[in-house]
Amino acid sequence: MTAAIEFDQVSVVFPARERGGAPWRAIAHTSLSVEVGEFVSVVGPTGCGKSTLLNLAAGLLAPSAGTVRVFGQPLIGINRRAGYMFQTDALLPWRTALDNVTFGLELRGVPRTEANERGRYWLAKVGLAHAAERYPHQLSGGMKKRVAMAQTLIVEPDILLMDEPFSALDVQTRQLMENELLALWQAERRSVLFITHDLEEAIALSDRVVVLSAGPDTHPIGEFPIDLARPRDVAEIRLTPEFLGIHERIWAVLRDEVLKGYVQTTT
Amino acid sequence: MTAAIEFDQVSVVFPARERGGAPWRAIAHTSLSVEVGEFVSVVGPTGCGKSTLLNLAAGLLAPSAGTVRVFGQPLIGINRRAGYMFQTDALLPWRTALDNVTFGLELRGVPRTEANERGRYWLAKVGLAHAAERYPHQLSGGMKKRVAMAQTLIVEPDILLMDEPFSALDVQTRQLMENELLALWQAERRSVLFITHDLEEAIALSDRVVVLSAGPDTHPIGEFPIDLARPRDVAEIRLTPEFLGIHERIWAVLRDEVLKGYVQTTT
Amino acid sequence: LHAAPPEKSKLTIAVGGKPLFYYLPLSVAERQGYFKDEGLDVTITDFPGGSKALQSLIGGSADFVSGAYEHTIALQAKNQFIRSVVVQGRYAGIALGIRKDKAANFRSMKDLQGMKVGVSAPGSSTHIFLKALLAREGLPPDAAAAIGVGTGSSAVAAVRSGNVDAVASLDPVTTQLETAGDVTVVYDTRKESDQRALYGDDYAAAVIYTTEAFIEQNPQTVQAVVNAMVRALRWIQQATPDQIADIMPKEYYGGNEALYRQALAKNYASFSPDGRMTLAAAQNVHKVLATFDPAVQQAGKLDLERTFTNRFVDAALKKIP
Amino acid sequence: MSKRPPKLWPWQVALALFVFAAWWGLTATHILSPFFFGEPLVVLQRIVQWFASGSIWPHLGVTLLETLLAFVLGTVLGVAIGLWLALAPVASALADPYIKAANAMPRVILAPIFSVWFGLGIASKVALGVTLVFFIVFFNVYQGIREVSPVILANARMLGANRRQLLRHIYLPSATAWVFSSLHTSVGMAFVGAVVGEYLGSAKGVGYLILQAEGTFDINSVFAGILVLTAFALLLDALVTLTERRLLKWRPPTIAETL
Amino acid sequence: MSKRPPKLWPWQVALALFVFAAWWGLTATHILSPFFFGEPLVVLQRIVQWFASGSIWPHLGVTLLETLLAFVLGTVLGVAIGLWLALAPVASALADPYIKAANAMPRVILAPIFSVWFGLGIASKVALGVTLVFFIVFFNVYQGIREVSPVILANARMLGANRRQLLRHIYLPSATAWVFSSLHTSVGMAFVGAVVGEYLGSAKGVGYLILQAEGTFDINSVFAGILVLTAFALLLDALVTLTERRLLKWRPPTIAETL
Ligand SMILES: Nc1ncnc2c1ncn2[C@@H]1O[C@H](COP(=O)(O)OP(=O)(O)OP(=O)(O)O)[C@@H](O)[C@H]1O
Ligand SMILES: Nc1ncnc2c1ncn2[C@@H]1O[C@H](COP(=O)(O)OP(=O)(O)OP(=O)(O)O)[C@@H](O)[C@H]1O
Ligand SMILES: [Mg+2]
Ligand SMILES: [Mg+2]
Repeated sequence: MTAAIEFDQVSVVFPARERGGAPWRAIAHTSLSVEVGEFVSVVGPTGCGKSTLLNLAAGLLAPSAGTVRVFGQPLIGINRRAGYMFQTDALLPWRTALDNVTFGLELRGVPRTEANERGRYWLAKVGLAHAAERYPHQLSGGMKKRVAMAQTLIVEPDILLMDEPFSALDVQTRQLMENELLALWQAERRSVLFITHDLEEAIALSDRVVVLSAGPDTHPIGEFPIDLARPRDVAEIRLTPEFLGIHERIWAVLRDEVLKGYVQTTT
Repeated sequence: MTAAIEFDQVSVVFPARERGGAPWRAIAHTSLSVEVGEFVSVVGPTGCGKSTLLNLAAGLLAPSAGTVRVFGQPLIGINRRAGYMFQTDALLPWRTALDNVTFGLELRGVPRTEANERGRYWLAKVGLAHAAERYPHQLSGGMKKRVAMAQTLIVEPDILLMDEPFSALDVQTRQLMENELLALWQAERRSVLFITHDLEEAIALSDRVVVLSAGPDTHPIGEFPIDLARPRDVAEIRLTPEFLGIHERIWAVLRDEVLKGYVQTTT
Repeated sequence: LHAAPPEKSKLTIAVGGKPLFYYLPLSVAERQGYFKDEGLDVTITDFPGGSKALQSLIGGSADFVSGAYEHTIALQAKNQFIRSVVVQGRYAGIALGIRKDKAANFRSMKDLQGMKVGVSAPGSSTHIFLKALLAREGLPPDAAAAIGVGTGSSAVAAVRSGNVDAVASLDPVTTQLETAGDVTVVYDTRKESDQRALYGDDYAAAVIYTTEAFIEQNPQTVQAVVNAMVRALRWIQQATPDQIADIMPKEYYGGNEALYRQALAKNYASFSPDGRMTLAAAQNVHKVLATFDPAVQQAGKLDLERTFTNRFVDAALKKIP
Repeated sequence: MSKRPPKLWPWQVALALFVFAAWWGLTATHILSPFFFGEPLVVLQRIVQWFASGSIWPHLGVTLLETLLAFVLGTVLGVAIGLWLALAPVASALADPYIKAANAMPRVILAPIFSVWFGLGIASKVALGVTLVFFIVFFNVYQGIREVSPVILANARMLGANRRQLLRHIYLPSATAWVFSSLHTSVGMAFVGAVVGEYLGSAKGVGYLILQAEGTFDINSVFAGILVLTAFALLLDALVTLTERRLLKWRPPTIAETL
Repeated sequence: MSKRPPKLWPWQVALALFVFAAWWGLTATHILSPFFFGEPLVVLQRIVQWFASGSIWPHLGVTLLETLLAFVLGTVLGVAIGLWLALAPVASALADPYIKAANAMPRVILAPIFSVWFGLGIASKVALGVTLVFFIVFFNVYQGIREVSPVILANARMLGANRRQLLRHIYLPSATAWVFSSLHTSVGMAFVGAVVGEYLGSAKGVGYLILQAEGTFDINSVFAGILVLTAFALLLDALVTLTERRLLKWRPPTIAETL
């Protein structure tokens, strides 16, 4: 079976903008794949290259070396099969929350009334039914994230790329959202590449957790299959002993890496 | 003793921009104070009005009713005694990481060489010595947050206003930063008003945790003094039984509130 | 010649269309170095029209204007006192050309009614010429629509593109249009007969004028300028058109020297032989203006003697044979 | 927050009256020559006369028509070509020196060529106005497109926007502030184009009136013409501002509004 | 990423040659009348002559001086007043209609008044150029300041920036893209101002040369003058671009560079 996304010996080098500056090899010789219907999380120290990896998968950034394949086809230009929830704020400032959510539908030519109906349904799902008419600058940080989530999910892409989608949410809201995401994923077995700095979240959601090394020359230093039963409730599963066991094993690898990165950059 | 910051029956109403729209009372009749040398955390459901509260304390937003006092004086215009680390990205895009960190020093007329020296020291402290010459658009989300933290702390303000400063960092880096912040705070007994959606973080760092109700008409619904011994190590303290006890008590209040907010906004 | 040094040796002379034959004596004086001989350092500033040149004099940025005598009368009607000090041209040198395809049906000046006629600019001497023609036929001054078309290629363009039916133009536009066969000239004040028929026996076209105040304060300077101009006029009288063309800057030929020489020959007769002005000429000009200019009509009786002086010319002629 | 700035129009009227009084005072006392600066009272009288007799309308109509056409055409061309070149890097690099050269060309000199191509009627004035408006709009659209937030653009592309949709939903809204900034300058330039065009050769229009008045040293009519034109320019500008407000109602209040 | 666009200058040269050839072909075959459109070969010859004999330099020098002065003065005034009004809402609201009125005024008509105030020398041409450049820069600076990110501004204020420091460290860098966009238009306008000023009355300068050439149907010299001016305008624009690149080196690559 071909993978939904496959990184094949991929490297990314950011050229130095100043003359004389050294180029920065953010990612080096990374091979990684997300099978169809698989939920893969990526964790790693801050600044290691997780977002860069997602940009590659989205086709927004071309690798300096290696190939990215989507459903077996080498990716050239934008990845039309994927939905991408960005780490930074990417809402259209000239559209209200509702219009932001329905934007993807509008692009697909869905009639206005139907789009609005589905948009309102999604806004309610992310707990923002009351803020439909507000513009992004009138929303709080967490509200913007939730609008962005609805915006990405409403078009039901085959591949979901999510960059720290829940980091601005309080624990309770976050768990609601996580369950929402899992339900959606499970219903249609979409493929998900999920970035988080919260290891518990990664384990609770994923089929597999990939740990990246600290930069530069970031590459995977561990892959951990998560064989917890599905369907899961993200709040409950955290309390099971299997969960804690997996957590400990991954944490051992990850902690060292974070500290290594920190020491490396401080000296 | 006068408080460092005192909110006295403060309300904030955002006027409707559209004619016919209803105004939104984000904060209603809130009284709250941060004593000199005190570390107060504010938790609450996403979108409840935490950032709005901080904007009030910074003097960037004038309350619709009530008064904000800083060291006993009613606050008019900007709060010159405070440093503010924003929730959103607020780095100057035309300055490198180092120049961003030293910006406050430059404004105060600190000579270039001294400023750079102190800037590099701070960059190293937040683990970014290697990225001194990068511009903000070349930094990852977590790196930008750390630069912003160094930028705020380097000028050593009497009052620290921090809006989810560590939410974009992995657990390990986050703990390093938290300890850094505690050390700094303890050395000079600055007053801190700290916003987070991570209750554990709030407890580990603070003298007092304030829980806000869900919006609209947000107001404090609980204040919990944290009488854990100082100095603390944020990683270790989480494992003590006192910590867990406090956590449980606050969590009971907070969880209900988040769910309430969620239900309220969905229906 | 150097009776007394001029009060002001750095002078600006404004002119609306320096390369026009209308103002040729000024260029002769400049090219022959006559101003320098008088101890003057003259800057000749070129404007796109005579009225602009006049404005610069009133505004005080120019000391003299090489322009149409009509202005001295029109301005007296507005209480501005300027005086002609030397005459350059006796004839207006303006011709009325009818576009080829309209010429066949053009029987008399009455046919001008309802036509679109190009003039260099509204209010300029070409416009005055048109109004005078109309007035002579008993037509109101706006019987034909005057369209400002400039003094150069734009005038030619206006005719060729069919935007005007006729054009009242100066040389070299007239010669250009005539030789290229664009127009038929139906009235030509470069010829003495047409000139006299329209304007009367004596006339004054291009002159050098300045303000009364300037004359009062700088008589020696005025004398020096007039000396140079009279010398130029005398030189023109004894030179052939070709000799004159030879001393002109090459740029004036506009890339077609033959045409230039041909046009110059046509205009040769219009230059004043001695620079003198007569009261009869002044009255003629006034009479023409009064037929259509409301400001002149309203002003009633004007003191024409105050619009010119021969004092300097006469002094110059004493020294220059 | 909700404090409104104090009512300004009484001050503006006062300022206008003051300017007018100063003008009157300076010319009446001949500190400024009335020959050049006119007599304000006569100027007003002239304006009243023009409108009372209706004699101004044919001229004003022509000038306004030219201005509007130049404004609309120049803006449409500027936006279209600005968009095209900003989004087609090779074409842009190729065209760059030519656009800049055309921009630097003193267009007024080409008036004869314009009148060959477009005649002496409305078209040649519109053409002149278009060349003035076009470049102002063009450069701002071009820069505005390049200022589009890369993240928002990437987001729209990921959501499936094709080139046309990007244009409609991202580039245009995002460049709106740039376009309107240029439109404010353009309103003025469109009038300048029309009037200078008339000035260089025409049989009708306010520019023609002014030129004729200048030819007969009737400076009062010149000022009257300028004032009438200016009033209409303010009207057109107010329309632009109104449209701008409507299109940009999504924006956070600007600094000026919050300070 | 690091793919460079293909070398463009051969194409640009080819395009230039093509345009030239087309011009030559059309005029040589009299499809375009050489009387209005000149003969390209003669035009080139004229340019070579001018530079070989050096006769162009006094004229070119004057025109360039006027242009540079108008450009610099207009820009400085535009930036200064733009900053001031953008940051002083009351003054801005008060001045608004007057600025717009002044912008809409057909300045060319005021040329006689300029020559009263500034004489017939360089100053009056500079004044005309300044009035053209000023408004373009002004409107863009004004809008650019209003576009400053409120968060970045708040951050700087919290870090202790006073008004002057905000100007220096926030407003100016953040409005840079806006300023430069207007400067590209302004380069052209400064030249237009100088040449039109000369055209309306002067004793020297390329505009004067062109006026004389037009008066004598020497269309080839007209084109030669235009070409020479254009070449220098491109030079000045290149300087602007260079400065822009240096000042904006902090920016992420634009869309055009990444596509
Ligand atoms: N355009 C660029 N030019 C140069 N370096 C860059 C650029 N973009 C990213 N980098 C560098 O590449 C590295 C990886 O960045 P990336 O954004 O992928 O990190 P990340 O893993 O997403 O971090 P975080 O968890 O903080 O979001 C960082 O060191 C960053 O500075
Ligand atoms: N300018 C504004 N106009 C209208 N409503 C606003 C405006 N700014 C904020 N709000 C509303 O005020 C409420 C509180 O916003 P605030 O940013 O303070 O939330 P928060 O507690 O910081 O949330 P988060 O944890 O998601 O950052 C939200 O409902 C938001 O929509
Ligand atoms: Mg990232
Ligand atoms: Mg917030």
